[in-house]
Amino acid sequence: MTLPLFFFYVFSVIAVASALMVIASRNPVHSVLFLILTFVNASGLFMLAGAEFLALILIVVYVGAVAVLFLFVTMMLDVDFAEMRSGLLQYAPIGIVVGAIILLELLLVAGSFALAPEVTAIAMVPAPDGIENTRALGQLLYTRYVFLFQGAGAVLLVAMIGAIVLTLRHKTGVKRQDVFHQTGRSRAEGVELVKVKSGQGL
Amino acid sequence: MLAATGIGLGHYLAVAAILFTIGVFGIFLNRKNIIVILMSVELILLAVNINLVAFSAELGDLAGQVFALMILTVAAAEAAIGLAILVIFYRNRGTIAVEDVNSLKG
Amino acid sequence: MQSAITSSDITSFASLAPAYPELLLAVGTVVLLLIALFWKSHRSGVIAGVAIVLLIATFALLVMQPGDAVLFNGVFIVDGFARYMKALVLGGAAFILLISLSSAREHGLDKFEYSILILLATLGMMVMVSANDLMSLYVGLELQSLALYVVAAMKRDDSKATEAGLKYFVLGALSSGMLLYGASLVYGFTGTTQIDQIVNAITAENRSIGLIFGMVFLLAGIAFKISAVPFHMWTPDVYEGAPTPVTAFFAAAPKVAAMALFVRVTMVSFESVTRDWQQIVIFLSIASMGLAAFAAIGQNNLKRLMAYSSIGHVGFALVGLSAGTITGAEGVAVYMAIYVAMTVGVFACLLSFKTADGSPIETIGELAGLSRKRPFVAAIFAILMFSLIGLPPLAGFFAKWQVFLAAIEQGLFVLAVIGVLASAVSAFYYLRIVKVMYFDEPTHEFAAVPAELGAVMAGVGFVVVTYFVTVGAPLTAAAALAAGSL
Amino acid sequence: MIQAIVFLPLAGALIAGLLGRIIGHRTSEYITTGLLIVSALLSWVVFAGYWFAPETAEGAGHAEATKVFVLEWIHSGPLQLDWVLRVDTLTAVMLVVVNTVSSLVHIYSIGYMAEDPHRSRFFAYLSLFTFAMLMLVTADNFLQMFFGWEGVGLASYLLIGFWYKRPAASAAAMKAFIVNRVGDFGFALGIFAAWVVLGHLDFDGAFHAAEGLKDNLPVMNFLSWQFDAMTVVCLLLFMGAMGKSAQFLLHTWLPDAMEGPTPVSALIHAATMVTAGVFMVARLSPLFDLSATAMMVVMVIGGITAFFAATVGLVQNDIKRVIAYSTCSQLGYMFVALGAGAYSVGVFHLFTHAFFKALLFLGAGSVIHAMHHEQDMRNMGGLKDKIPLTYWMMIIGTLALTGVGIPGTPLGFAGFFSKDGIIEVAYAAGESTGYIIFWALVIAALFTSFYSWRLIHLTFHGKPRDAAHSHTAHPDPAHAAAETHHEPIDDDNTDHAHGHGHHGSAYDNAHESPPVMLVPLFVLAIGAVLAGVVFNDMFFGHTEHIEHFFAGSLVVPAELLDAAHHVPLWVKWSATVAMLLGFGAAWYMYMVDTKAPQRLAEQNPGLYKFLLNKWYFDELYDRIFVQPSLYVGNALWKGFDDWLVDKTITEGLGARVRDVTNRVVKLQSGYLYHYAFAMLIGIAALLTWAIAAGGLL
Amino acid sequence: MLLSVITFLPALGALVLLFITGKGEAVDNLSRWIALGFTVATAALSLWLWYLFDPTTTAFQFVENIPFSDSIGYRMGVDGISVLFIPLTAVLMPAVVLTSWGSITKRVKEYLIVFLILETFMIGAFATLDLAIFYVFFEGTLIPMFLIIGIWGGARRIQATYKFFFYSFTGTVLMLLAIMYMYWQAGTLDIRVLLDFKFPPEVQTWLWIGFFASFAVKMPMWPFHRWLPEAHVEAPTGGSVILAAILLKMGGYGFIRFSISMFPDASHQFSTFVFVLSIAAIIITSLIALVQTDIKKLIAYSSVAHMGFVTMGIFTGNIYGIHGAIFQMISHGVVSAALFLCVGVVYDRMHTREIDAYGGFVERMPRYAFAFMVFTMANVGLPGTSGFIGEFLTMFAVFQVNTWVAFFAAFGVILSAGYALWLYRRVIFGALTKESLKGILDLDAREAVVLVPLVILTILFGFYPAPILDATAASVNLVAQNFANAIGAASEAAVAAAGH
Repeated sequence: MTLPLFFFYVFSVIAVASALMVIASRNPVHSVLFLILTFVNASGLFMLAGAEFLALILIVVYVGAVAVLFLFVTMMLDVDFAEMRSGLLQYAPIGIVVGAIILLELLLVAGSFALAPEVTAIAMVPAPDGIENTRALGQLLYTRYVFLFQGAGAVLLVAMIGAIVLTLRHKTGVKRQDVFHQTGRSRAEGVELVKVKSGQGL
Repeated sequence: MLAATGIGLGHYLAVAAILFTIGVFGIFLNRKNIIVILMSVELILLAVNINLVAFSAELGDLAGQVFALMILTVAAAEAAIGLAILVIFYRNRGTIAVEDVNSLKG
Repeated sequence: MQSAITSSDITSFASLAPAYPELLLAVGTVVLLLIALFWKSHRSGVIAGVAIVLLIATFALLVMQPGDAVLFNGVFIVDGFARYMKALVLGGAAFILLISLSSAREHGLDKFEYSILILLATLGMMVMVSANDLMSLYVGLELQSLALYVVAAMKRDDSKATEAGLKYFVLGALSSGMLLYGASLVYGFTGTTQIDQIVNAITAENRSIGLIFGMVFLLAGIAFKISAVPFHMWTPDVYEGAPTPVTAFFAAAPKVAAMALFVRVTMVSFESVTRDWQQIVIFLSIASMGLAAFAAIGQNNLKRLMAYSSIGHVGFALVGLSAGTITGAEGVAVYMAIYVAMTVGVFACLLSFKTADGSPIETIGELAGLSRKRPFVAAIFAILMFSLIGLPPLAGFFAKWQVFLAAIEQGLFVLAVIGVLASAVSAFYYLRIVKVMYFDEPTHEFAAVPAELGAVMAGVGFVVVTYFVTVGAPLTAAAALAAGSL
Repeated sequence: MIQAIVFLPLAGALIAGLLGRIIGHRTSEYITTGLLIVSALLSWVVFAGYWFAPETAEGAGHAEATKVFVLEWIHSGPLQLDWVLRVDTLTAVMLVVVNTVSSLVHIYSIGYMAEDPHRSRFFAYLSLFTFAMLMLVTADNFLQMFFGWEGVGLASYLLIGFWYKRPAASAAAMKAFIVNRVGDFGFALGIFAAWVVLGHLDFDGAFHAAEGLKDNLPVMNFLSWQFDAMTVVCLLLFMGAMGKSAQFLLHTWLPDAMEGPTPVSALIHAATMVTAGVFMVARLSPLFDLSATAMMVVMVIGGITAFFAATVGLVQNDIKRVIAYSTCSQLGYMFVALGAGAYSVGVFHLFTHAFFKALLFLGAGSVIHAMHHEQDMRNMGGLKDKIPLTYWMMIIGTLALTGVGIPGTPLGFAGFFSKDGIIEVAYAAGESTGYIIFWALVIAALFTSFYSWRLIHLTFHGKPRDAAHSHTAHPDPAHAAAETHHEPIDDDNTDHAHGHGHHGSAYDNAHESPPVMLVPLFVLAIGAVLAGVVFNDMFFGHTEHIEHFFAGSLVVPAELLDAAHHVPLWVKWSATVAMLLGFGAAWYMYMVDTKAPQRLAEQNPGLYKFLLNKWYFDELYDRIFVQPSLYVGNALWKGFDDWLVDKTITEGLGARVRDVTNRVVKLQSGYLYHYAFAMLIGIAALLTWAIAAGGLL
Repeated sequence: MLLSVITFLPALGALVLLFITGKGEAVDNLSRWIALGFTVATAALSLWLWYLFDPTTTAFQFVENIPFSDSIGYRMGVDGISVLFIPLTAVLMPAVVLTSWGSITKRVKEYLIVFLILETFMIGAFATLDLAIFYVFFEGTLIPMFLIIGIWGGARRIQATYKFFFYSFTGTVLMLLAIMYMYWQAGTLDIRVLLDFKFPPEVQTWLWIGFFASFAVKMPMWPFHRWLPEAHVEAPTGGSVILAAILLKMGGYGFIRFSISMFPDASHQFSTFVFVLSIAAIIITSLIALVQTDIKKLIAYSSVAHMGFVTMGIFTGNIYGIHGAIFQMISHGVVSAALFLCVGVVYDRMHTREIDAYGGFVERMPRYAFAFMVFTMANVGLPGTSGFIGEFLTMFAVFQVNTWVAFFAAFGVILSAGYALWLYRRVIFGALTKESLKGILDLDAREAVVLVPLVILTILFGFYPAPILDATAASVNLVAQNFANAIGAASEAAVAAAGH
């Protein structure tokens, strides 16, 4: 067994195990933490395959941002987990059978995967020699795949608009400071002159 | 080429397949919390990424990695949207239990 | 260091010409967004109006576009098929925006973001339709989907709308996962993600389990978007829960885009394994037609009914695709065009259904006696129902004619018989609406119809009734041209 | 001329029917009657042409019949049928019979129906009937004959049901039509078969073709069996004749048809329509002649009818029914003659019978008229003095019917010649069948004589019984039914019946009919007396004379006629003896020992009831045909149509659809994990299917 | 152009009516007059068409041909088979419009619009020479008829109209598939081409079944007839008239035009099957008619029985049978329409269809009784009425093919006399005892205008059927000839095959 293979097994076993824990934990906070563990190990797998940039991005983006976002939301919603009913697995047998079939079939694919005979020779964008992975990806992304890059930007724009439009709320009744309004205030707005007739009161 | 490291393509594919299945299982076996479902989706996407990276390495082709990069980006956006929807749902219902998401049916 | 692979084929603005429509829409959307943000006293209706204009401008640009092209190093294609489908998408989106103007407020859509998101979703659909690469396919799909998740849940104080958004999102994410898994397997087998290159790597002999699995996952992912059974489960719930204008949008534009994708992937990428995907498409088709026909009978909610109706129509459209021929693709193209027109009309009617005090009508029973109180709307709606059944001489018949013609050519008799029987069963629920409107006595008063809805209804009604003599021949020719370009 | 004969009655019918209410009843009556008289005179002119036809060389051969093309009718491929009026001797004879009797009946009806508020309609029907009958007898092809055939059926239906307010009348009308339809069923099939066998539907073509088949009779497949083709054709056609001529098995409508006004009975149910069957067989004699089996059947049926109807006639109490059964019986005689092959003799009896039977019916009508629409003979009696003219006319009719005459001499009433001729022919036809039928006919003659005189005695002789019988219990089980036999005459017939509720007044008020009713009786009486003597030679004389007269319009079997002329003397006398016996029995039972009939009935209750109930044919048919049809109809309607097809299959399908719907809708549970699960199952199924169907496993 | 004008003139009328606004008696009457004008004009043109029609040729006449696409074209034309159905339809429509004065009080304008559209569809179906267009018109009739029964029908109208719709629709869609298959086989849907196109026998079988599914329901043949009694009973008078007189005939027309002309081998093969069903229709439905208590239902069942003669005649494949079938259809079109109009007359006065509620009409309504008598007799098939000739010819034809069938069919003739006269007796005869009937009025001028022409036609065609028979003769000859040739060729082929 080569060293890479050894690490492959280590990473993959931990990844799979922690993935299982993601869905099996009773506490969602634990699930998020296991998810982070899975990502970290997957990052290791990426590294083993030579995809350095992706591996690091996975850590930075996923662990650093997405997973933390999950954690944040989980905590924010502050659901009382003790009251959560435990799932009634009435369909579990069928579910397991179907899942097993899928898993078996996918493993069958994994075990017997064959590439089309001639494709290895004509890679679409062959990894260039002597250029580090990050640079190669960068060159691709801003030239050949600029369209996708722009598309991804649009997706992120949508995500931004979406998140704002859905969750941002202007609470009425909350006093806010409005500098322009305050400094532009005229006398007429601030003072009301009332003429009081003598002897009649207001 | 992956084979140089002694790790076969099949290894990666197998791991990805297992992760994918776990992700799928997570979606329909989970009755407690929608956030876990979202995490399961992340697992599925991770499985895809592993696949793509493995193929990319096997084929010596960077397109797979670009694809994976796209997926990472989009998945992040997706997570943001998903959590936003989840938040407003929670505001309306006061719960995020999967079993309570069933006012629409038939 | 510039190699061939890392260079772009975009050398000037002029070379972007085939992508001008998308460019216009994207830039226009961003500009509109900025305007809306900085124009303090904006009114959402004005923004929506501008958005409609933008869509129309894009449509015009699209129609005036020069010939076919593959752009952006092969990830983007413009051919007759793409133009045809994009035209449908744009038209559908514009009309839906138009008919949702009058009822935006009551559906919580009187925000400028609504129009922006619709524009972005439309942009995503255009990217989908023009996708020539699994990556652009995915990006376009997600651009569309994410925008739609948001608009579905946009009436954020409404628990049904948020539930609809949530369901759509979760299941959509799952389907994306499937699609991607399939895409990865296909990429692994063929070494390419470019749709028109994939076919070169596949021959009937070298197909393997991995490839077929990849294809099945890929198709399942797209099937979710066109809501074909068994990937349809989100549809009724989302259609019911989402605000009606959003439902209208769901029913019209995204289906076209996804169907275009479905056709392109099957007909182009997997041409050499037609036998394999034919089986799948036939299964999806039969399941969709059958399930929709039966399930819709039990519905009382109009939007839910339309959800099942749309599932059924996807099934019928897939009958054409299952032929696996150009004729079939032509059939699908015609079907989708007629479907979009009918959907726009149906939702224009649905949006106009209000009681005299302004509360929207959601169930079939509330339509009782509509023909007495609002004969025009009732007549249009009835015509549309008959058209959805597929009765001649209405447009719906010719849609079915095209797809079944293709299926019969390929000898898919069993499918065809099941299809026509399903359409007989489906007549049941369409007729129930006609029955309620025409045969039952009115129980309450109905609100007047806003002018723009009336105009849309009249237009759609006219087209549906006179389809054969007015748009029939040109549309069929266009569809033939589109299908031929695949 | 022939057009005038045929279409004048139609014109009358149309005028009276469509314009009756405008021009008034009286005018309608005169127009129709006038037109018919013209028509009758013209037909005598035509007849005279044949009567006094000069002896020519080809007198015995096939003389060309006169044909008049009227209108194109059904042209379909080789089938070319036109409206053509054909006149030959046989037709001329029928023209005379039909138009004479019809015009007399018209005249008579002016008096008889004087009080009826719908007279113009009645006359329209009468003329319409005459037209149809004329179309029948002038037919040049099978189908035109069928037209006339059904046309007279329609007219008969309308006339029987003329008093539409009486349920019995409309029921009888319906029955007449439907029973006739049963016959027409055979007729129609016969026409089809004739086309298949002969390839022609016009008579000349068919006869010509039949001649060609004479030596080599074809065989045809009918209802999966192989039959002699001509037998099939003839028997099917004869079935039509049986229906129209009220032969045994299809006779049940005729007695009921007496519900119609009496002139109708005289015209249709005695003189003309019922003889259409006889005419048809005579007309088609070249075809029947080719099938011995068919002839045998005709003869046997005729014999049975003659006998059967005579037995039933013995005990009937309704004056018109007695005559009706008599008619039935006499028609049987005619068919025996036809069946034996002596067509001319059958036609002869038809001819004479028309006169005396019409006379009897009109006489009976006169009696009924006198008795204020009382028809039950048991309530009559002693009318001789009240209505002497009618009485004498009835006597003449009876003498003619019973065949009074001296064998071997040209002395005798009309019926004597024709009826005795038939009996002789039957004997001459020989073989066992012929002898049996001969005896049946002789016995029938006896019965005929008995019931005819019984009628006379009960009606005209003795004491009036109407008052006496009105309150005593009656042995007759059909008494209740007999009570209904009042002919209503005007709108408020119920009141009218009540007015006559006390029968005591009927006899006292009896009065002789007006001249307009009596004149036709006189004319017919002349016919009843003379028709036999004058025409005997042409119908039943020397073979050459017959052949000359008929000039090929029917087949004249020389040997048979020769044999009939040379039967033993006892045979010639047998009928006369039977007649005398019958007369004697009637005299004894109804004039001498008036208790005898009742006694006899009580001694043989079974037989009496059997006869009185007409051999229970009505009940039998009701059980066999009517009730089962209704039952089956109901069962098919409620059981098959409503329950099976509608409730079970159609609506059941709907229910199944709803079941499926409910299940499908349940699938849509609203739970996310179910949805995801469905997608998962879907993808698993698709994957498995794809690799299994794709042969990749 | 003439055919197109006749076809679309009613639709134009409907369009005109669409632009009439307002409510009230005046508007209703205006609509009625407009509709009457259009239908009468159409009728006049259709009679002119009949007059111009050249009966000596078998070619299609008044042909119009505008190809739309490679699969569908606007092709119109008539030959002897189809020409008569157009005047039949057009002539009955004014009668339907006239009934709207008495029997339709709500939504009059809509009623007329729907009927005018229906007329266009019906005429179009008979006049078109393109199979796809035929289908369009043929199935298009479902929509207006669904509305007619559903909106203006009786108490159980909804079930009735649903049944009508689903029976027809299910049958028809199967025909659609057959049509499509024919397109791929022959490369066109031009009926003229298809008539000469010889489909292989095994293909014919399936195509035949497809067409049969549609026409058998439309005719309707037993046991697919169950929708008919209900639809007839519940439909308003005009609906019943059109249903019985025209819509049923589309089935018969289809059988002649398509089934036996295009699929002779299959037709021959299935002829015994059709005969059995026809006989079942004749006998069984006649028996059922005998026991009906609802006047319209009785007539409806009798229609089924009469259509049995039509199918029987058609599938003999010989001249007489087809000729007789066409004649029977025209005649039944007139007679059944008239019978339903007669029922409508008393229904408008009494508002019941129970036979027991009637009786003794002859007393107060002699003109009505006369008309009813004529139609009853025609229904019975009395010689001298138009009803006879069709029955005669079809039985005549079938006798040459199969004597058993003729035997049973002739049996049906007896039964038809039974139920028709039984009905007449109960409705028209008898004493007028019921209080409610005492004040009933005879036909008024409008009703007389409707019924008198039908009386005249019924009798005229009975005595002088030449206008119908001559017009159709040449085409019928051709159909029968082709049928015989095809059967001959098939049996020769079979003999040859056996020889090897």
